[in-house]
Amino acid sequence: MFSSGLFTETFMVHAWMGGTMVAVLCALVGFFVVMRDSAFVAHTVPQAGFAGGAGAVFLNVNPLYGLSVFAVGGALLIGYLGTRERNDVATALILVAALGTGALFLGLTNKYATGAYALLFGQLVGVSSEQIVTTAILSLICLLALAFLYRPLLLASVSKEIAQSRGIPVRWVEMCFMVIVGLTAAITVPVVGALLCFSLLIGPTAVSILLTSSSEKVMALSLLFSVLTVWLSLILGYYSGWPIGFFVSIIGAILYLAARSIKLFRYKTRALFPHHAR
Amino acid sequence: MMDWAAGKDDPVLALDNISVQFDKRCVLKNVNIRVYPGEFIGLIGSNGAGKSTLLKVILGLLSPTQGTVQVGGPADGKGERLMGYVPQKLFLAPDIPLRGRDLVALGLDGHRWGIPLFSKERKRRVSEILEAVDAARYADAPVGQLSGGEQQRLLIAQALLTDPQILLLDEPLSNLDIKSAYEVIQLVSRIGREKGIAVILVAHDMNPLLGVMDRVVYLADGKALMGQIPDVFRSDVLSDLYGYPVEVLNVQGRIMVVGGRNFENNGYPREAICCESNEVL
Amino acid sequence: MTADRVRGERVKNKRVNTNMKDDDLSYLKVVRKTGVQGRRVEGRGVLLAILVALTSISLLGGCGTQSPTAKVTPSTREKSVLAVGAENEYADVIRQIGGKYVSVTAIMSDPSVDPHSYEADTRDASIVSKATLIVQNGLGYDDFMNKLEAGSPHSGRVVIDVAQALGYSENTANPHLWYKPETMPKVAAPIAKDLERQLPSEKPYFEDQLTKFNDSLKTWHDDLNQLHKAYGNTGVAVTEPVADYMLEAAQLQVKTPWGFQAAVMNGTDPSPQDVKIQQNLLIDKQVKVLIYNQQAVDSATTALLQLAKRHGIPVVGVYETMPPNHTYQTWMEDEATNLLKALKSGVSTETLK
Amino acid sequence: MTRLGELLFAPGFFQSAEVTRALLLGSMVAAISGLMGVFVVIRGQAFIAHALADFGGAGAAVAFLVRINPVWGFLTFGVLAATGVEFLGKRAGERDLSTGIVLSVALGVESLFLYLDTHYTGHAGAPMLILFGSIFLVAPFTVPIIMALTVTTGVTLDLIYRPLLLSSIDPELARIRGVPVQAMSLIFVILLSLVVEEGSLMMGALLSISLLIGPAAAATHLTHRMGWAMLWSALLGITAMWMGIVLAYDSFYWPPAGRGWPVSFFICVLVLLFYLLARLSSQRSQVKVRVARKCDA
Repeated sequence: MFSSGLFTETFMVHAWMGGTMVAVLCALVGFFVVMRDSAFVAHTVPQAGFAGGAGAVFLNVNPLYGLSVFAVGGALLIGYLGTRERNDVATALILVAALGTGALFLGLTNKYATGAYALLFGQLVGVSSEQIVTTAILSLICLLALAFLYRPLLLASVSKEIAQSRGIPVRWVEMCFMVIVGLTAAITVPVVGALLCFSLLIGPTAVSILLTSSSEKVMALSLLFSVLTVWLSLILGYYSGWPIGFFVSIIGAILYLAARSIKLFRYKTRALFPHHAR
Repeated sequence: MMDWAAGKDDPVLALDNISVQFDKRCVLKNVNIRVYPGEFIGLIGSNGAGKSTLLKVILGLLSPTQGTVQVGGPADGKGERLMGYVPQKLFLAPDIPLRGRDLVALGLDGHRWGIPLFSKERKRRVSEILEAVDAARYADAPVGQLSGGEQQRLLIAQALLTDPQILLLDEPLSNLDIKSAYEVIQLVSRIGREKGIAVILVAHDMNPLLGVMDRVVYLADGKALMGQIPDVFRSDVLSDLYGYPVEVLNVQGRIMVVGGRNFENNGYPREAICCESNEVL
Repeated sequence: MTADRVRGERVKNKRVNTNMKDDDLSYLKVVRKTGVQGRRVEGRGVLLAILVALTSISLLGGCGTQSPTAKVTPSTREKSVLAVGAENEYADVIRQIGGKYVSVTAIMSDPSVDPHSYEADTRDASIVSKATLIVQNGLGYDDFMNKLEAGSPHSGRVVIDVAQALGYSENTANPHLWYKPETMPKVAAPIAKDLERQLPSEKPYFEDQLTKFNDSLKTWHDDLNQLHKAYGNTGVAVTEPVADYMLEAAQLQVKTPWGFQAAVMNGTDPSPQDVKIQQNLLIDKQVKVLIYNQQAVDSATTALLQLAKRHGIPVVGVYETMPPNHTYQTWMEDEATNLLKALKSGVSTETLK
Repeated sequence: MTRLGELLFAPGFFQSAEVTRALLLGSMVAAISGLMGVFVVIRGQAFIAHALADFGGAGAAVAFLVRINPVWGFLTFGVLAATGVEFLGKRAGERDLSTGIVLSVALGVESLFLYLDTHYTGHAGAPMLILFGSIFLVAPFTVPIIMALTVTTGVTLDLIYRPLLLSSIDPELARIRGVPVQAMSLIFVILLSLVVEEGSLMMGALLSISLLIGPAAAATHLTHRMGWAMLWSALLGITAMWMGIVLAYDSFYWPPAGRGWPVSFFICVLVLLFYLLARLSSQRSQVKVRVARKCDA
């Protein structure tokens, strides 16, 4: 069914590993991103990494360090500045400021610096084995931290007041979550790029919440969708030679539309039998 | 109504001489409140009277400038654990991935670190409490799509699962229609009585509470008065509290609190609270 | 685990086979990660346990049946070396040296590609993973090649990094090295060397081709000499530093400030002072020709082109990668000729046919 | 006096034609962005505003492939995507997520078309360059487009001002009063996409967004009256634009000498600064709570 290179070529093996890890991480972090209505943050944080990359090129250090510093720093700043109501404004301004700083670094660099742009795209077919190891370790750390924060974070996302009244250090929990988002971006962007990082954070959970409302099921479903999306994209990308990013976002969109129509259908049946629906 | 003071020497909540000052403005002045197990207390006051500040003090989210707060027995330091809190309203997107059941379960262990482990006990307690608040019907629907009254019930169930000695409800009635408001009050008072939980219910309108309240805390201008309804709603007492003449009128079996001096203000009283009651005071 | 160990052993065997005299290649960046992968996997076994679980399915599919990298050893492919040029001009040079004995792929391939936003796809990765000879520019111009190579480590692969081969430091500002007349001979020689290593029996052929290639550059060099003699020190304006090395070789004077060139190259906003200088170059006719990057036309470039036309200054479009229907030599010759035409008779040439 | 002038404005500032033009066009874009921005902020649509710029990038990539002027790609895609977001996310809570979905599709399409561009035509790269743009080097043909767009959006905004305001603040009330809230919302998003694409075209998506959101966000902290907020916002936007241009001009003589610092950087940072200052000035009440906590300890 599949030509053998799909699973045996070293770069494809690396792509499967890296892609799967990133898909798992993004699906779980994405659950909370959607829960907290932070789609914009998920878009911003990976992009803020660009400025870090540009800065690293300017200072002649490893772009990955720049990326990590700016992604985590940007996430923390958003967490610090953003209140619940005006979160989007703070996020937008942080994004703009980060990109502006990127422009400065690019502008001051004398040499060819478009490697900073390359950071935004990532290279799923160019993942080294060292990168696999770092990705694995950092993903594990992120997932453990997320598991540790799980219940308080969930409660704080539902109602800050209740969480505070229960003695949860809400501010601290939220900041930790922002660090997790920043780290996720720093892990994911070099593997699949800023665009896919964003798609994977938002897409699978957005699809899942249309199908079920139980937290656990949403998480399980989005994990499934996320991993499936990446795998399918890898297969399609391998045979067509088209960019994997395109497939990930298009599969995400198709899943989303499908889920929406399922929901619409269910809604109509529910209207006919109102008491059996739930 | 139950006899609130009989045989219960230890208050479950004691506020002594609480004052809160922001800059130079006094928001609360020497407030003294004692709440005993099983009581239903209405915390009544108009906007700006200091209700939310008092609430924050009780919850331990705000330390008062002066005075002491004691929750539970005298030696118990873990105030917040003994307090079930029901916020005014949830601000949730309609598609938030959370069922009513999940929300209620957070009452059980939402403050603990780590992932919840599946246990039958946990499931049983959640189902039990959902039955108790009569919310089992919509427990599997997304929280964001429920009505205000339905959300309110879930929040109450959530708060009850913390095994509180005090249930604190912040203006639960302000977003509800008359029928839901009535149901929520009945529910809370029934559960409070059954389990011996003290209920503090914040409201700016005391009408719906009159049948179930044991005592009332009346807040005006940062000052608080606590007592039974006939003791508080007296012209001399309230005049003293407001610092200007107020009259409590009994019109056809109803109580009206009418601001005295300001009748010249277009013929309307500046502040009037109209109380309805079956009891003749 | 098994699969990796098997691969590690095979890799070791292969090193014995391909062990060659490479003393004179010592100035090249020769990537030969022999056996490294096998050892690393064993060393970090604990850390990788999770990953192995994740990918066991995919590995199972492959380890028993087929060996991933053995497919393209020279002996199994009828004396054909699989080679990759990161940019198509380098691929073209490999093709010219290797002739029928190489199968060359350009990653940034025909017709033309802008490297600014290049993202490699699975086919590129697949080809890189199999190639035994790779030529890439370096200087951050084709960073994706490093990633692709790291993504599929390969023992017998020789990577010629042109910038390193020519001894440029990492801080070299202008990465468009192939416009420098002396670059390609210095690239062609190691290519020939490596091909000889891989196919020792065809050594005379490769040497012959190398000589032919070096000789064929003469026309272009002559054109540049002609430019130098007739128009040495003539002022020219550019948008990007694409063809700067060629202009320098002809001793034309690039009057555009470097700040402007770098800003356009990196896609940031040029400073107003630089813009003013650049525009005045055209308005006051301080330059005889405007040379622009045909492949990355943005609004800033458009504005300059219109200005140049208004003031009767000819424009010459140059290409960042080799245009279709050209070889490296004809491409360079054509651009030099176009430049000459523009200087001589004020004729604009925007595209190469 | 002259020396002070020279200190503030590096030599040649006022003689430079490109600076003059940048100031003029920039002020125009800053003003219209500032006015629109207030609505963006009170409607909580910063994410859409930002996403619109990215949609434009996808449009430009398509335009390159079919070889039409990228301006049209920009505008068409912006308007199309805006409409898509509007239809997908009808309720406020859904809007962020549906913006995200549409954005991710747009970016995916962009990456496909970039790929096709690079494989089938010689012209790519420009979509990347659109992030920063060059305000000092505006292609002459864009000037009339920018003017026309500014006038169009300005006039339309003026026409729908009151119903738009009402439906932004209280959609329920607006519906009762007979305002077609859905239509308002759609018209606004289309207007927004025009403003964003116009700004992106002239000086890059980055500056367009920062001028749209920053000054307006600062203005809403300074005053609670709509008219004043719009005035403040436009003024702050123009100020940031002017200061940014002056600084960018002067920075040519800063280290490393001969490399002007990009104007995008200055304007973005200034806008953030304005926002933070405005926030600080209106944040007294939160400081009070902290004081109260201290008293007890």
